[in-house]
Amino acid sequence: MKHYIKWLVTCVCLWGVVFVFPSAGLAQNQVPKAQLPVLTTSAGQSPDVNTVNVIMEEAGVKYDYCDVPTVAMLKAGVGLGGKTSGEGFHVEIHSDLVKYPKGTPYKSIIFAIGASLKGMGASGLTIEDELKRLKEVIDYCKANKIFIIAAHLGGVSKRGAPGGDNERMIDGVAPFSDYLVAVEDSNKDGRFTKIVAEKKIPYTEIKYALSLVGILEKVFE
Amino acid sequence: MPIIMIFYYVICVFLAGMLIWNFIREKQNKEDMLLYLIVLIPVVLRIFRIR
Amino acid sequence: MTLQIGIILVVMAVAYALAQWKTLSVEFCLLSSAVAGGLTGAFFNAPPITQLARHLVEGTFTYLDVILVFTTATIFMTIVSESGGVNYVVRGIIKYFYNLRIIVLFLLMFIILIPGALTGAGSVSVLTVGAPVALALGYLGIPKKKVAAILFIVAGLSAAAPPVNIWAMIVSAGTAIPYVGFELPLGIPVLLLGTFTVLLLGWKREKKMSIEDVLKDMPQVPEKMCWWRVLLPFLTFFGLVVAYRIWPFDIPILGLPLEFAIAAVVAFVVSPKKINILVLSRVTVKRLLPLLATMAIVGSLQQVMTATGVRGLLSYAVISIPVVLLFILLVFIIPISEGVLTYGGAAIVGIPLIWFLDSIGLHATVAIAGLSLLWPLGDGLPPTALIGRLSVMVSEYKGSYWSFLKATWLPWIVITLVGILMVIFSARLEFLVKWSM
Amino acid sequence: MSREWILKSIYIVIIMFVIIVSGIQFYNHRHYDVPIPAGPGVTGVVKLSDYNKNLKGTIADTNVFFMEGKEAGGKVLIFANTHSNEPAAILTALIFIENAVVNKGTLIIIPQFNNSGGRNTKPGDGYPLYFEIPTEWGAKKFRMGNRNASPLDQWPDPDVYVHYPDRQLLSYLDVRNTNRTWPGRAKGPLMERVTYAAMELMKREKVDIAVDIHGAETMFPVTNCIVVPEKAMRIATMTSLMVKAMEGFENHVEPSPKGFRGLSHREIGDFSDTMPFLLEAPLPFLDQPTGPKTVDLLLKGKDPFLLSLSKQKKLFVPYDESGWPMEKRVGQHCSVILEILRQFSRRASDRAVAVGNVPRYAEVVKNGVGFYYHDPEKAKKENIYYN
Repeated sequence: MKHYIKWLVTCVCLWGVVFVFPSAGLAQNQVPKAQLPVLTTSAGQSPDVNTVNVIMEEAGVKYDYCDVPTVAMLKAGVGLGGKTSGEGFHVEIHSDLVKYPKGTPYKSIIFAIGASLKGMGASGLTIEDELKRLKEVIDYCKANKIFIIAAHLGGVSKRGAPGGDNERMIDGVAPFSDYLVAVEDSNKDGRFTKIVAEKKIPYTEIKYALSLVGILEKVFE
Repeated sequence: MPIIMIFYYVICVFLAGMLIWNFIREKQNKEDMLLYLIVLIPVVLRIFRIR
Repeated sequence: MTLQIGIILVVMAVAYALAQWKTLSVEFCLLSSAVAGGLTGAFFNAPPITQLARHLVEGTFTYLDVILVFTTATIFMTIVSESGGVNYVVRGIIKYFYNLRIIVLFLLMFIILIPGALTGAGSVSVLTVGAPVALALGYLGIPKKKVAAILFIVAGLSAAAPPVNIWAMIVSAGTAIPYVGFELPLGIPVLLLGTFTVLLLGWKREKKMSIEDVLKDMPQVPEKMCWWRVLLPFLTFFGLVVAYRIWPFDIPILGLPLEFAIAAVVAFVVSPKKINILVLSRVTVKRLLPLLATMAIVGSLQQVMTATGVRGLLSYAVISIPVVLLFILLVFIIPISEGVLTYGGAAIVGIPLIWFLDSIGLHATVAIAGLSLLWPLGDGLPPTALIGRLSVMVSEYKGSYWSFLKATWLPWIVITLVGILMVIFSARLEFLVKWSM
Repeated sequence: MSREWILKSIYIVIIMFVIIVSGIQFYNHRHYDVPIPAGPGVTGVVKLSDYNKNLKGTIADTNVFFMEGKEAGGKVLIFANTHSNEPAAILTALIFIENAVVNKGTLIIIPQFNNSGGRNTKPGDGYPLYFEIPTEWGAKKFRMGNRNASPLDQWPDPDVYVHYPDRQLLSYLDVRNTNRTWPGRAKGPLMERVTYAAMELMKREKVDIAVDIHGAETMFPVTNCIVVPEKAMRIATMTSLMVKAMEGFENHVEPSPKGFRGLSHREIGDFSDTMPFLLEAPLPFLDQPTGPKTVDLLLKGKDPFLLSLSKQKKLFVPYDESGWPMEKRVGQHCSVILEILRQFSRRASDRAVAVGNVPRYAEVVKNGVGFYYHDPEKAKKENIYYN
């Protein structure tokens, strides 16, 4: 009996984390709406993109994923032009192919911001390569009205001194996003608050990365 | 015990023998006398399968 | 706590200095330091006094396998030497290549590089092939001081050379990095630096003798000695080492001491001269005593330093140095850590250092390769001076140890520069790792 | 007696004294067994050698506790002390063995995976031989062990270890490291036999999840995390998100590198249908730059040098004056394991595993680890197992 009570409490708490905490943030800041199909990707090749993917699954949002997509792949739309995973290169296609057949242009893209020297090394990229690639992808998205969501979920470990790898990734993506989400720990110095104020970007700050589940459910409702 | 390991104990016994022989023969050098025994410590404990 | 550890460190240093002042041997100085450090630590209950004997004894096990390698390798080589094999080889090299200096120097360099490269121990190089190579270099008109210097530097490089580099293995195992991709980052610098060293120190012929005079001057070899009698024991040893690489899952692990022991038995059997193996072994162990005792006592010292926190304090001091200064100080830190603790230095300084360097974007494998060019230099530094002392011993150089060490200054600086630059530019040299795999 | 022999006799007496004193301590340490009272969930105890007869009669053979639930479901293997110098592992395993009630599925627990390594300490590293965990009925004494097996049980080492079957070269030390010898061989070196037996166990018992519990230095980038291959990534990520949100502690996910062979999180996934998870909790005791290697450091994880390095941002975990006490490490392991089981069960309801009566992080931190251990004196003799 004790066991079941414990789980009941756990489930109630989980519900609170997923739905109530983010809603508190949203009271001041309405969640914008984005459309499918959506591509998830990394800005800096840290494992945080796995977190975004898992959150997408939890939120029940179908997505395609590529850690290092090029403009050509983005142009190819859903299915990413039939590319398959290889060394230092990952592709997953989960989009609803009935609703969005292969080749359908993406309407949204989610960047998980966070630099990992190891991750970039595994993909054969330097920081400069990664920033150049991101700029090209972002330029394409802007030109083709693809909705850009940027998420910084790594907290303090994915922040650093000005000019550091993580900060350059933030500069490369966050100011160009159409919607920015960051966990509380990532924004301790107000870095993201400043960016969104300057650029007038809708912003949600969450206590835990898990809260992104509820947000993404709303964004892609 | 695997046969290779037995050979290692034989090597240890051989080394211990040489150290003891040298220790007994050493007449002059007081430092060397002690050094033979110090080197002997791990060899003896290994031979007796203590460490 | 820093004060407590500081006191222990001072007591250890004073004990070492006092022992040295009393003109005790290096081994006794190290032992005094370990015991004094342990007793002072016990005063602070770190470690408890009841555990002190156990710590001192446990430490002696740190390098037990190295002790066995030293013993069996030296007995093996002494048998080959006693049988006349060493003189036979040297005579052959001089006879055929005396006037082709570059070839002879290259040949001798490779002869020193191979045993150390295969076993990971430069001392094995000196112990197995050091004597004949020293003789040959002597006949080429190179003074003993420079012969000892060549042996020391090239034997050190042999330990760093692939396929087996013990420093790299200790750091790889400690930092959870596979021991792969080291062939080119280690092989290329070792070959270049080895060539540079033998040419620099060995090119000048300081004493000119005609080949006839040299051959007349050389010790005679037993009549029945022939090439297969020399070659067979070495082929047995290298055959066993290589066999495990080729068929690792079909043959049992023999380990270096047994491989040397088997080769020694072969050398004994094929020797044209009757050898009293027991007396030979006893004399060899007597000759090796300073080295064996150093290995046992350095283990104890390392254990006491860890149990008392001294090791941690030193490690902390190194890690706390700002990056730029660290790169400069590595030039001293790495060889000194080896000089004091032999392989222990790789664990204490190497492991946290590599994690740190990795976190600032340097390439771990290349950085380990760069550092492991510096570690063997420490094998010439007191108190332990493992390879340095052996090099002086087999080359029969009678001058002071420092005068020998001074003769190594230029290769020392060049090796240091190459090592440090490899660490600093490790990320750009990553291709060497990729090409190795 | 000549002067020479008087001196020699003095030397002999000193050395004999040192050998005997330390020899007795080494012998007692190697032969000390930790009593484990089997809890209500334990339904059977077998030996690892039942899965590889080549382990029979060797010191590497070890107990395997089976805890079968009332309802059929999935199977989970938890193994601790792969590295016996990372003791939060065995402490966590014992909490499960002594307390867990399995409602669905089966738990299989090996508390002392590298039994040879658990009876040996690391020369040169100044470990204490034992540590004690305070409980309500007195102190429970454990052996401090080593990362690698004892050379008394596996000797010699090769000059370089060639990993089976990939032929990747590893350090010579790793031939005795049961987190480098996976997947192992039936008749290979002793530690390969141990990992082979565990692979056999997972295959024969159709184990769904394997959890390998470890501890790691605070200066090691792969610490305070769950290391998983791709096939276990989703469950690990959800686990990490959940424990952060629900229980307030960090435990990030690290991908298992494909190019590094012999590790449980790589080989178990590649050579069986089981999903491996390797748990790392910070273990300041193992860091190089620490003060004396005392029991206190092992249990409390407080160290001034690490604190200073933390301020210099040179550690990979948050570290303050409170250190990293054992309760936090064990509590983390308990919670992470329970959460992995829950996440797995959500995804594969037919193979679900439901476990009760195991404390979570906050409870272990509040009550201490010893709170969950039972007095072997009061347990039935036939219910006590020695490891």
